[in-house]
Amino acid sequence: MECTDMADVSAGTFIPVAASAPRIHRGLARWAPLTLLLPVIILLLWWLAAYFELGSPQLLVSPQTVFLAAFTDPAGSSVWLSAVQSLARLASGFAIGASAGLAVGLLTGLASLADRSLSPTLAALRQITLFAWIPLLTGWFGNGEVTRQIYIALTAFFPVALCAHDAFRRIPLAWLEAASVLRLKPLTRLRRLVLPAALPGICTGLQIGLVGAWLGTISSEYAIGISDGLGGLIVLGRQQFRMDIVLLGVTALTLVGYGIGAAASRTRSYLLRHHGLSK
Amino acid sequence: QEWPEVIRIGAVPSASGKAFATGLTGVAHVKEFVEAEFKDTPVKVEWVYLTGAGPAINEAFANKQVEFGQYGILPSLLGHSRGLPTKAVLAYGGVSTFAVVPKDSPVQSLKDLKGKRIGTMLTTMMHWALLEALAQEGIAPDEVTIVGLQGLDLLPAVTSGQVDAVFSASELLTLEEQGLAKVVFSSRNGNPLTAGQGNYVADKDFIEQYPEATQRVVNGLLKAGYWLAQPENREENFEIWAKSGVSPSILAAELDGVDLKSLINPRLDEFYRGRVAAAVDFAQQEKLLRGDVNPEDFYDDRFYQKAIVELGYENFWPDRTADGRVK
Amino acid sequence: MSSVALPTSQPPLLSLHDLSLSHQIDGKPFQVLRNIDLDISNGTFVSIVGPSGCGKSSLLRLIVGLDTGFEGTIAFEGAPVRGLGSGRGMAFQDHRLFPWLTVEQNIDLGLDATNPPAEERRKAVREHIALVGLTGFEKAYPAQLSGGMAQRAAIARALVTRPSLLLLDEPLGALDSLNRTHMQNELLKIWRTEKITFLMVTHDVEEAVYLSNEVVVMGSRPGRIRARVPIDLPHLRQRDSAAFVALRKRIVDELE
Amino acid sequence: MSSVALPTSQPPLLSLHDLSLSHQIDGKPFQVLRNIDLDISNGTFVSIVGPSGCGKSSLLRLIVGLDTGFEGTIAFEGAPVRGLGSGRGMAFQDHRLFPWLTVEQNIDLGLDATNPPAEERRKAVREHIALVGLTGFEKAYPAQLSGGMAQRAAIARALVTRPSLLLLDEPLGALDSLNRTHMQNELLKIWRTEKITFLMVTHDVEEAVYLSNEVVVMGSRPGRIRARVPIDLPHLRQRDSAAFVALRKRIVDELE
Amino acid sequence: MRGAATSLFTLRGPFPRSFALALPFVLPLALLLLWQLAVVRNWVSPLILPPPLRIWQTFVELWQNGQIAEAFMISLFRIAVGFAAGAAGGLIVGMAMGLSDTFDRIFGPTLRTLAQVPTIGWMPILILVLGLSEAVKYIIIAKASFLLVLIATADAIRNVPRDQVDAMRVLRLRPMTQLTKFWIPAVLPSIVTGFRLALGAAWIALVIVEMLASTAGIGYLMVWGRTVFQLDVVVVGMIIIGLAGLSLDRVMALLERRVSHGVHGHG
Ligand SMILES: Nc1ncnc2c1ncn2[C@@H]1O[C@H](COP(=O)(O)OP(=O)(O)OP(=O)(O)O)[C@@H](O)[C@H]1O
Ligand SMILES: Nc1ncnc2c1ncn2[C@@H]1O[C@H](COP(=O)(O)OP(=O)(O)OP(=O)(O)O)[C@@H](O)[C@H]1O
Ligand SMILES: [Mg+2]
Ligand SMILES: [Mg+2]
Ligand SMILES: O=S(=O)([O-])[O-]
Repeated sequence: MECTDMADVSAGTFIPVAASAPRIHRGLARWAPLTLLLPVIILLLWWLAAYFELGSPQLLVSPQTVFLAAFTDPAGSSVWLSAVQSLARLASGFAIGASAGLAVGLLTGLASLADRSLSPTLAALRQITLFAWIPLLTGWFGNGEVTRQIYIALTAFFPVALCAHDAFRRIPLAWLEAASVLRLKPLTRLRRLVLPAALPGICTGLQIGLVGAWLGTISSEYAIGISDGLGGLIVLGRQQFRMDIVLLGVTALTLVGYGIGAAASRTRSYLLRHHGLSK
Repeated sequence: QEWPEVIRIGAVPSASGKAFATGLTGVAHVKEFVEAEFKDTPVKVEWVYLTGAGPAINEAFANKQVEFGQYGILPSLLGHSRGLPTKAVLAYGGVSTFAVVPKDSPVQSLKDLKGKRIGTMLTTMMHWALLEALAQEGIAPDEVTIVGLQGLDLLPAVTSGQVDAVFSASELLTLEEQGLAKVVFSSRNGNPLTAGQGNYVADKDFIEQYPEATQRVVNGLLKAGYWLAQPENREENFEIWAKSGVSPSILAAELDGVDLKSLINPRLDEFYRGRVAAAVDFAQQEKLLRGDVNPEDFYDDRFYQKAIVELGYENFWPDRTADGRVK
Repeated sequence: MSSVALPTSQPPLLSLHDLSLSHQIDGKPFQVLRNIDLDISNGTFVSIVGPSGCGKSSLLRLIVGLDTGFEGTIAFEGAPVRGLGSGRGMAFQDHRLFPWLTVEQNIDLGLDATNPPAEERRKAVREHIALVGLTGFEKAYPAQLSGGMAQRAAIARALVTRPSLLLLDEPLGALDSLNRTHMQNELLKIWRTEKITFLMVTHDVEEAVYLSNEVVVMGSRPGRIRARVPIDLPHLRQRDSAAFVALRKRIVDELE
Repeated sequence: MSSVALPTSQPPLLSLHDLSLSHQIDGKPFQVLRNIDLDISNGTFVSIVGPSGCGKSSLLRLIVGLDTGFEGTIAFEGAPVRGLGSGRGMAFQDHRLFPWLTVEQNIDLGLDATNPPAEERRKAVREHIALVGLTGFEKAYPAQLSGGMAQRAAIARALVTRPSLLLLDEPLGALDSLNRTHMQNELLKIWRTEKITFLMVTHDVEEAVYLSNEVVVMGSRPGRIRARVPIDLPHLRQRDSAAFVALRKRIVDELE
Repeated sequence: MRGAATSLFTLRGPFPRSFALALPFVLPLALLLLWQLAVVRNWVSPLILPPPLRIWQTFVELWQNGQIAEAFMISLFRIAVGFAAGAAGGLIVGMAMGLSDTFDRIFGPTLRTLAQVPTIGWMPILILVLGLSEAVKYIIIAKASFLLVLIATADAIRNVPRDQVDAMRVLRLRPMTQLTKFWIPAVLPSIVTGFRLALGAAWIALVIVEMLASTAGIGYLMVWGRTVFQLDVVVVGMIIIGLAGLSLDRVMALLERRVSHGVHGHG
């Protein structure tokens, strides 16, 4: 089991922000507006296609319709509330899943009895696409909020548990030896070596878990019962055949997800910097 | 007299995804007919809307999360056949079905669909109703191509021209409202066999432990049915149903000329029994059942019989034959 | 400055007798050390030189008690060594400071086992930081230090435990020649002020001659002691003096 | 053996004139090299010593043509250097063999630019493997070699291109003292048999004195040439001879 | 023998060998037992937690009547087409992005942002626009794999150590040699790792798309099981999904190890 395996945790994909490695070929690259070129072109083409009604207007809604729906349309303007509802759901589901993940990761990382007995089963269960659990989960826990919370918690649980486990297991022997030679007392060893050394790995797990849990939140709203939140909004848009609502919902979930990812990686670097773990 | 603490009634929410229902359940819920029956008791009544329709309500019964459930005959029979301790205590009436085609399609009626591709949700009440509707027009199942689609995919499938028509419940009306499609068939003004038929199902253990409570629930539901069938309540009905997301004017237009009393008929009569028997046939044909089911074992009409007499409704709703004609 | 006389009257601080060690490599036993006999007296500075892979680090690990499972005996202060214990400190070639702790906090870890009163503890840390010349860098993280400074902090962390025997595994290996010369003098100063017995592994013969009372030359396959060369020169030694160059040549010859 | 006379009559093989180099660090320009003037004659062995960070590697990168963007002129065989080109080879401090290729394949890459006939090619590879003493390890991957062997393979890869000027960036830095002495003699042998001009960066003054015709001493901040010390001793040099020790001391003094 | 230092804590004691070998099976067996017990003791209705034996019977039944094979072949075909298309596209665009900064600046940020749109977001849009064809499934699977391969490829090229690139440049290799002897072997291991992640993501996307918008394949088999209230079919579907996901991952891991072994020649 590797923590990096968990990059694919849920309905979507967690993609770490690319490292800025040295570039080999430089060209126009320094020209800043270049990055905006493609989005602008896409937006323009979309707008033109909608303007000249190249598709059915119900399907090919114009970008400004989608944008305005967030402010003027009664169904569309619920996107703000929906986002808040989804975030609240994310917060509680993630809190549950991440705590459980940390506990299990700590246990399997530190105690080999737990490791040997728990880890293989967890590794096997992880192979079942979480989405496939939904029919069974709804069967067990009903079609409502409980199941959604459990689903979100599961999406957070696996990456957090696996990364924490790995983080503990991969503490370099060199440091463990140094601690032994210094004959640190168990508590000092835990506080001064084990936890700080595992911190980056645990942070990675929390980061992947958070992004995964966001996608899990949307999936749960989409596929479990009638729900509010952005997932519910998209379902509503589909049911009412309102492409603008669907697009608005998808845009909102992408932007919020992006924000969550960025906030998580900022928090991580802040945390690690504060522990002298990066320069 | 012993009372349960709470009575939970599971129901299928409206197609628009709001936690409200149309039909009898919508009226009973909003006007609190069932609650009224328990005024003098500590019993609480809860309405539980479960998306995922039939399957979800079956799961809720298995989990002891509901005491009553309102859903299609077909899914409730499937649950019963698998060993759920459920009994049908009251019919629910018809769930209207529709067939829609793209706006510019030459198709005018079901007849024109011979040899065409029709999308519907396989192995559900809708699939079953479609076969009935086609049979009415003398079209055999192998004279059309039935394309399996999941609920939310019906709308885009027909607008993108992937199928020539789709067959399902009132959620299809959205398309007509948006001017993307036209309705070429509606069970509302046709044969009740082509409508989806539903029923209220109760947990057997509950019935046995609380017969009096069960009776009161059935009474409440019947009173709701009685209320909604009164012509003077027609407008208010539409307003109640509109809570589920469709505008009252559209409902009025859709149901123009439709007699609500015969559309929503809760009797456990011959017609109902016939529908149950037909559902068993359909399920066996589609290999949805494991082993045999005895339809007689599925319903328990004691409460209905008692209520209809007590409340003096014996002759209120028409009594129907197995093929849907009024006796 | 006068040469430090090798004290011979008292029993040796560390005494290895007939020490052998085997590792498993690819499932087959592989002899790393064979029949090592070595006595080290209190207060001396002993260096070990030898070709790469001859078992120098393995030997230090046995002495400090990180590895067990050897044959023969290791006696420290008269008692057999069975594992980690007080009195023996070690600084590794790579400094192994914990990157999330400041210099101060890292050095403070050395006091965890004995856990002296807070005031005394702060004082000890401060003094050892001064001893290795890192005053002003108390709050710095290892990443903010140069290689040589980190190495000195690691030595301070080992020293603060007040070991009677300090094991140093190529402590200056990472430094360039200028810094290296400087640190050699620092080590010498610490050794003389602290009266601690030093056992240092190095691959630089000149360094060994410059610092030690005795140089142990090891050979490889299997690791064994080839020669023990006493260095009877007064400190500070002149690297270009004839006696120095001769001793150096003698050790290099022993190595080949 | 007689000292190699410095040839002075012919024009220098490499000639640096008023060479300066700046890098951007944190957006600010940082001068790495200032006003370097250096001529290197054909067939000589020149070493560069200097403190860490004084720009030795940067200088070699400029000469081989990896980096451009300097001020001043670099002339090689009379023509200005504008980028990579034939005639100049380089071996890096870390061997930089490609881990997915065997020793043989790695060395063979050196012949890719000139692409000689297959037979000749195989012969050249075989000979160069023998030259650096790696016969028997043709099919080994870099990971299966010791540090010193990999270093030698890297030197062979640079040599096989038959450069007239071979730049060596601390080629022996990774080796322990025994292997190092051995490789110094190997380098000397190659230099003498192959008649190639060597420009070697090292941080070991003794090594520089042992090998070179001339030692260039650099200073730092910014990197500049502090002194050029001709070494007029016959090969093989005695490291403990008075002349050797004196030259060594002089260079170390220049460094401090 | 390595001593005390190798373990994090004394908690990690050594066990007798047989005990250690048996440990991994303790939890699954306990779960199975608990499961059976829950059914026998009627803690949960066997209808929503079918007993293990029932699952096995259903599996055999579905196997014998060919439903598993049929559903599995459909799923496999979908993933083969979708993954092949996505991986090929990702490889080509990723190479362009890795080699050219300009290309990266134009396409990189937009593609990376689009990568954040989850499958569940793409699906309604694609279905609304394209209808419910097989193409939608291929596109969704391809999209799930495309971006991971792309990013792995671009990063692999960009992360080739500068030092090695310098060494390559000093040797002045001819372009073809550069490609075959340097770039390909240098980036292959990371790209294969990217393929492995991408295949995992593609499998997840497949299951989702089949469960939400399909009437065939393993995902739909589960949906069907739920519709007809046979949760044993659902569990069989889950087990097949798990096993297939595991096998795909193991195969890719094997390839990954092979590539890095063959390439780097350790051992
Ligand atoms: N854990 C181990 N398992 C197997 N063999 C080992 C282990 N540790 C060391 N060895 C072997 O023991 C021998 C001695 O290693 P050691 O690290 O003690 O050498 P050294 O003299 O310190 O070398 P260097 O100067 O390169 O540090 C080597 O051949 C090495 O391969
Ligand atoms: N690409 C670069 N960008 C910015 N600064 C650089 C770059 N390369 C080198 N430098 C700076 O140039 C100076 C000289 O570096 P260089 O590597 O040439 O030193 P050196 O003499 O080889 O040192 P050492 O002996 O440690 O190898 C250093 O201060 C370094 O920080
Ligand atoms: Mg060592
Ligand atoms: Mg350098
Ligand atoms: O699932 S139904 O109740 O709609 O048949």
